[in-house]
Amino acid sequence: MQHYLYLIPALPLLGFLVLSMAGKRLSRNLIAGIGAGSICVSALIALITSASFLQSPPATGAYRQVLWHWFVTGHLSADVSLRMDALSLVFICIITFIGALIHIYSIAFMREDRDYARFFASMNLFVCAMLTLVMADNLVLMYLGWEGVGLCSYLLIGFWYETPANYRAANKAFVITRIGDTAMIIGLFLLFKELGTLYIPDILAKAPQQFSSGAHTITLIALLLLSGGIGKSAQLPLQTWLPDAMAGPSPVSALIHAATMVTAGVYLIARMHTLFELSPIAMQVTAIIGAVTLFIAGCSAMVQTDIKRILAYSTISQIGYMFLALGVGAWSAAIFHFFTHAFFKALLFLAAGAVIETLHHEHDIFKMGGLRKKMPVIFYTFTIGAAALAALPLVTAGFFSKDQILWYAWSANGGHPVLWALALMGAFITAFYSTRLILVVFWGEMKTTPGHLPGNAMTIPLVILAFFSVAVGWIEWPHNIMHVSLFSELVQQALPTTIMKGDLPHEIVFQFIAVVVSLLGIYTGYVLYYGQSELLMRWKQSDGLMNVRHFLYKGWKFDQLYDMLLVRPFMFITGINKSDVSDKLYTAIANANLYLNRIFSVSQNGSLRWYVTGVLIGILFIITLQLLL
Amino acid sequence: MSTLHAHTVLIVAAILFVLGLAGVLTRKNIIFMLLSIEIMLNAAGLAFVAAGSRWQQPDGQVMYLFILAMAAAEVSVALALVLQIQHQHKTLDVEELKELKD
Amino acid sequence: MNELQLSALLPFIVLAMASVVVILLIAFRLSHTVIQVVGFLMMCLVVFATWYVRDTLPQEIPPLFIVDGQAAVFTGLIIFSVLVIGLFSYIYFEEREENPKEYYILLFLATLGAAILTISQHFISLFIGLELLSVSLYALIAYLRNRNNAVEAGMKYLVLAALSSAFLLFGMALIYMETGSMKFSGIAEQLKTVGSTPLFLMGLGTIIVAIGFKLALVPFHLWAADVYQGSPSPVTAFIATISKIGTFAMLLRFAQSIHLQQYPLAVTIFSVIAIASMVTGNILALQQRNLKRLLAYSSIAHFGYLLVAFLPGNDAGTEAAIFYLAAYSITLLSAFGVIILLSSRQHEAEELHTYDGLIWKRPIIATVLAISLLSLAGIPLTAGFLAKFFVLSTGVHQAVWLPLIVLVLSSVIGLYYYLRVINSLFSTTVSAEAIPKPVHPFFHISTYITLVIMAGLICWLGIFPSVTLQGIRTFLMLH
Amino acid sequence: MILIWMICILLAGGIVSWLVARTSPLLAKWIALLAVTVDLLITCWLFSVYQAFPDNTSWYINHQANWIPALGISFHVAMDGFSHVLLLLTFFLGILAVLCSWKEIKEKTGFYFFNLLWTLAGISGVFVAMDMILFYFCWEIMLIPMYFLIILWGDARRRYAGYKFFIFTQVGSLLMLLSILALYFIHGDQTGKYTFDYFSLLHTTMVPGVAKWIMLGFLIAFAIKLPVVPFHNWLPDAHGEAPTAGSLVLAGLLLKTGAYGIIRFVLPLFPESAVDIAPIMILFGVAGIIYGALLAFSQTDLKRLIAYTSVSHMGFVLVGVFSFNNIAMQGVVMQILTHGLSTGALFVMAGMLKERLHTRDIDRMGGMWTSMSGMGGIAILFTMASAGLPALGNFIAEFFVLLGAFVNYPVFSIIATLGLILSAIYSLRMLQKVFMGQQHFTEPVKDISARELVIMAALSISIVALGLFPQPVINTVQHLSTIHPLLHE
Repeated sequence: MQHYLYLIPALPLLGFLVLSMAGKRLSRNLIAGIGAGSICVSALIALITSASFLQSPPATGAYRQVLWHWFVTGHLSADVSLRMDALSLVFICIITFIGALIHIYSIAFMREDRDYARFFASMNLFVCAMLTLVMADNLVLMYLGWEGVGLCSYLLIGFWYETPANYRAANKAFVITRIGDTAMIIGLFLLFKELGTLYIPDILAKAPQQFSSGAHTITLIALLLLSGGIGKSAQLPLQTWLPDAMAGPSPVSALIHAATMVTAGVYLIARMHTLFELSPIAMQVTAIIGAVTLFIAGCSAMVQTDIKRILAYSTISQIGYMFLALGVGAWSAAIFHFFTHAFFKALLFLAAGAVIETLHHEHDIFKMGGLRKKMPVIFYTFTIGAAALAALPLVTAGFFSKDQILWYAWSANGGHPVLWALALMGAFITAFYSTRLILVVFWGEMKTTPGHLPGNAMTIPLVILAFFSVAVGWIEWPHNIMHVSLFSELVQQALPTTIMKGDLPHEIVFQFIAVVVSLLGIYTGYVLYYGQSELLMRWKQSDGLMNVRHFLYKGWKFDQLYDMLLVRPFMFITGINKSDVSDKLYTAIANANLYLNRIFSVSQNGSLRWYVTGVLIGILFIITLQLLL
Repeated sequence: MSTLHAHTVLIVAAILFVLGLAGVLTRKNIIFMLLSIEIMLNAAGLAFVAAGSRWQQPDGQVMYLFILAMAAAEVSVALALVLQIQHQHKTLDVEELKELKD
Repeated sequence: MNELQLSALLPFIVLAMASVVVILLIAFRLSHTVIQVVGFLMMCLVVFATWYVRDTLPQEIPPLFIVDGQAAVFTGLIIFSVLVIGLFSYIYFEEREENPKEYYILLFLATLGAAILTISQHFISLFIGLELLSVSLYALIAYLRNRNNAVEAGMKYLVLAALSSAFLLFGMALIYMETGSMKFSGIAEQLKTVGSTPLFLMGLGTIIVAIGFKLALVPFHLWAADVYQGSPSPVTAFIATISKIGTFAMLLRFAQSIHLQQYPLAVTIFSVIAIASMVTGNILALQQRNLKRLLAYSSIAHFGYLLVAFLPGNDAGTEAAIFYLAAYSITLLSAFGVIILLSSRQHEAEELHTYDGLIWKRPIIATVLAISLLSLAGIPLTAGFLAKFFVLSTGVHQAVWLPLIVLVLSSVIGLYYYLRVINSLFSTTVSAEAIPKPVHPFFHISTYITLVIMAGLICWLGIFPSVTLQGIRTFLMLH
Repeated sequence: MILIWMICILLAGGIVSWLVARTSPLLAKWIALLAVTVDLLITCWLFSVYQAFPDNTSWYINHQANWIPALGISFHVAMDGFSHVLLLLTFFLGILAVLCSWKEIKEKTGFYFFNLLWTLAGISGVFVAMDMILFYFCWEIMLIPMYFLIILWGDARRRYAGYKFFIFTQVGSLLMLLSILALYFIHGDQTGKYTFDYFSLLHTTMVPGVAKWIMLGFLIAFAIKLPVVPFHNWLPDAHGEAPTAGSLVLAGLLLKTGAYGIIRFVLPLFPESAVDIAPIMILFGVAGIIYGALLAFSQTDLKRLIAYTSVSHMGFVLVGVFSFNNIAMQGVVMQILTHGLSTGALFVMAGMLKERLHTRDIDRMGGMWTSMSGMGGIAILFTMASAGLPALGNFIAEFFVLLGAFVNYPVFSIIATLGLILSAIYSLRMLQKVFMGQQHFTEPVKDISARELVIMAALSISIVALGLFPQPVINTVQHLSTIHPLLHE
């Protein structure tokens, strides 16, 4: 089966090539067929390959296919070669499967758009790049995919490029992630300098021999790679681009900015887990960043009014959970949360896209309302998604994955009560804003009349995603409840098992607390937005609270901070040096010559007597020299 | 003795030469400038004669003859030019001769 | 004087005869064309004579002259230049002067003067040669007395030349006073025994004034632009090439004989003069809009470059200097040839705007001018580059770094004004000035052809200098 | 011998097309195209020949003829893999330069192609000349026709740009000439054999103090051409004002002669001094990367903007060369090639935009993607190439350079890597200003034509091919590790 591995990324690439070159001349149906078809076939191949992988795992633990030798010079070599082990398998399946659903959804969603072909071309390229990222067996190729998804994200955020806000958001996303990428590539340099290879299995094998645990170099490498992950996964302090990235079409937000690309950082850290394990500091930093991010982003999500920004902040927050899990060493829990999150967040975005589309591009949730009856399919699927996000116990996938993380945040080797407390607060907040979202959008009175309702092409993917948002949780149960751990068994082929602390309280206590907290969150949301909304009214009178609200609304004012610290100085420097200071020097030399020319020209005044004086000066000069020497 | 003598003459020649130079520098009339140059030339001639006498050679005096001849030739051309200048500019003031300049 | 010595002087005798023949022809009232042709033939005769006597070289004619390989090269260069200038003169004077014939007498006399400078090894012959050159030049400059401020230029040149002659004479007198000889070799011998005295050095200094004047070196350069501008263009070409070649030949021989470069004073003076000339010449030319003045300033700088080759005082330097002079003369003559061709009876083609877009109107002439300007700027593929290359190479070998660096930097400044002229040639706005109709087709065409050949020569020298270099070397062996 | 023929074909092609243009400008274009194409085909053929014998001596073509024997100057041309790669680039971009002038040049077509071909001849001469004087000749010869290209077919400030270009490069050239002469005499005085031959001069031993000064002469010349930051000022003006093909040749080829010179001459001739000065040069390189990027960001003139990106990119060359690391050296060669292609493509694109919009001011553009979707896509490809996106050749180049430099100079390498962020910033700004936003122009703008598509497709394919299959190039220039002892590792 591994001989067909290359088809998984190659088909989307082919789709991209065809669409980008001939897109203008193809009919809309053909474009949709190529765009979505290539991904669907790719997904099919991915599923078959995975099935074969699961049935008979290869001896090496991975399928590998070398396509061609990319470059070899000295010790540095990199191949264009694909690798599929348990970890990448999860990612590949998610990318292709959810990607296929979103493509199908987009066929209808983007139908009226002028640049239909460009949309599918970019989406296909994105899938190809994302697959390259997760299938790469060396870091250079991985970086190729890494940057490739960045480019596609840029292209798709700025898809409607005529609106300034859109292309600004696109630029912002690209530049901020580039900052992380640059740190990451420096990490690559350092890795190469230390280990002399960039082939991932080699690195993982060599690193423990080369570095002692906690060595400075390995910490530095891990932190640099972490920075790359932070940039891509929109974690603190590089999280500011993601809310703005919602300028892109909703399927883009669903695929790129929720399900797949933003979790690339999670993948990177999980992939390079050996390096992180060698550096307790880097692990701690990862955990702290995750915990703080999930809290901060959650707070912002509570007060947003744009439906997509709410979801964006929630994405940041959920990836924060994953980082937290990675940081405490709960590898499979992080990947499991990625797995479940991909389904319900994609679902939420697609459903939100459908709502927005139906309400004539209305983003403000307070201008929605009462849609429960009008669009039931959307309502139910959206509710399932939101419930999963809020981690409604036992019936949603989100519960199972988040519960694990909460448990490990305390109990894993790297865990800490503070991390757990932050994660718990996050869970409360998540439940609260999920409830707020549902109540405001679907209950209450109708403020905007819905237009044309979405058709089957859009609702069927929603239904499928909704099904998975519920069902995928059941493959991995908390082991004190039921011994089903299909997922962690798979993932642990590639990732180490979580090391636990000694003498812990009963897990059931934590589960109970988690359940109570999420329910409490849901109840609070219900009280504030359905039951006792006058309480909210009273709060709105208070200036202090409104200031806090504004602060949170602006995403803790990180944008303003960066604007002041980085953007303005940069603009200032480039602004004053627009005409190139060094040019002045040369202009000055030229002017000095011209000035001298004018001075000397005065001597050519035509006066014979002055000319005679010139001769006299000459002879005097000669005599002086003679006297001096 | 003759060395001393020659050097004394040389000093006279040098004084004459400087006088001539001063004349060229100070006079505005072209004729007077030419005269001053003649003085300089003759100063050089005098120096030659003195040098010749120092070494007891006729060369110095031969040279003086050449100088005289050359001065005559030069003056003849110069006077022709002076006539033209007078004709064209109606003056012999060198300060009026400034058409050619930067 | 024996037969061999006489035959060695044959070229110079023929040259002297040329003036006499022209006088006779004028006496017989023959036409301009005849004089031109005869003059041309006479000059060819001089070349033949030089060729004829080359095997007998070197030949000393004591006490005044020495005809050696170096003299032959310089004389050859002078004769070549006068041939070209003579040809250019026809169309220039035929259009302007009712009576252009006496011009040739003066031209040949001046040439004779310059030629004598190359072979003189004695103060008297030096003086005679120089004065022959100067006095003829006074008249030549002011020849077109009614135009172009020629008289003013003539007067300026006269006063300053006479002044410099006075300095020269006084200097010579001082040296004679100290050494008791007017023959270069005699002076050298005396110096060997007695050593240099202050008076001798003073004499040397004053002689430098005269040489500096003739070569238009700073600070004796002030006349150059005015005289270049005021003179008839062929005479300007003459001053720029022949007069300077002769003077430089004289300087070279004098320096070689008395080993001038062993005196730090002389070296310092020449270094300072060279540096000053390079800088001043190039800077003065920067904004100049009159092509003749521009060439005057450029020649000031060029002779500064030349002095860099002169400074080391070795054979390589002499070779470099000769090559430089050859390249420079050819280049400058072609530039002046273009000016002459474009000048009309009414006006001299000296203002830069006359040349705007010339390449689109008269591509060949403009190309010639462009090539000669590039050569002056020292751009490869032209003779000017190799000339500069040889100068640099001499300088580098002798490690005279300061003048070299100044040379490099000032020639970069110089690029600007050459480029300005080239820009003007290639300008897209074509000058409205009418191109004069050729009055004398035959001479017009031959001038044209000469120019093309000269341009070809510039390139040929710039690409394949081997033959020329070998020739110069062979001649320099003869001493 | 074949090398001389290649140069002669260009020279002759130039003259013929000048002469022919009077009767038929179209024929002149075809002749120019033919001349360059023939050269490209010859070079490609040689490439396949060379690939068949990669283990032979690295100098697989070596031809020497007398020129000025008296001075030890010979007509010595030779080619190794490095020269070969550069020749390929020269003729490839040469063809594109002819093609992109097809419609743009309406006046004096013959003279234009004459100049273009002679510039190319000079450049290819530079890449194969193995006699210092011949090298110097070619070095200068490429300038004059280039100068004419700028002052005759350039934009409004073409004269200023022309002067600046010529004078800047000339300062360097003359200093280099002094250095060549000094080297010549030192070598001659030592061995008694006065020669300008590169291979003989390679074995010159010099007092370190002297070697430093001589090297400086070379280095300044190449630094001005490259350009290194304090000497870069000619570049934005020359690039900005030159006609499209002029900018293409300037950015794609002329700058590369500087890089070539440093690698071919400075490193092997002055191995010790080059090591001594390396940290300073790397500092200059890093400064160039950052400074160029900052300036590129603030420009509003599209061509000047691209020009400053060249300054930034050429900083990588300097960093790579002077980090004395084999990987970095391969990166430098890649950078030379890929920068030629990507920046060349951007200039061609700027030319196309100017042809349509009659402005180079990006503030007056915007929204061009709507009417020029084809060009928009290609623009993204090349701005991303310029921003160092993987899968495109520039990434390989910059990755190699930075990785190689990191081994020896980690701090400088990190600062240089920050240039990647800046390059993203200015690239995106350019893209945004030109192609995004609302369209300002009301009159319809034509999308890319077939001829333009051929140009851009050729460039796109090459840049992607170099990004995905760089190995042939790396193999061809593998021998560069022998030019300096430190590169052997």
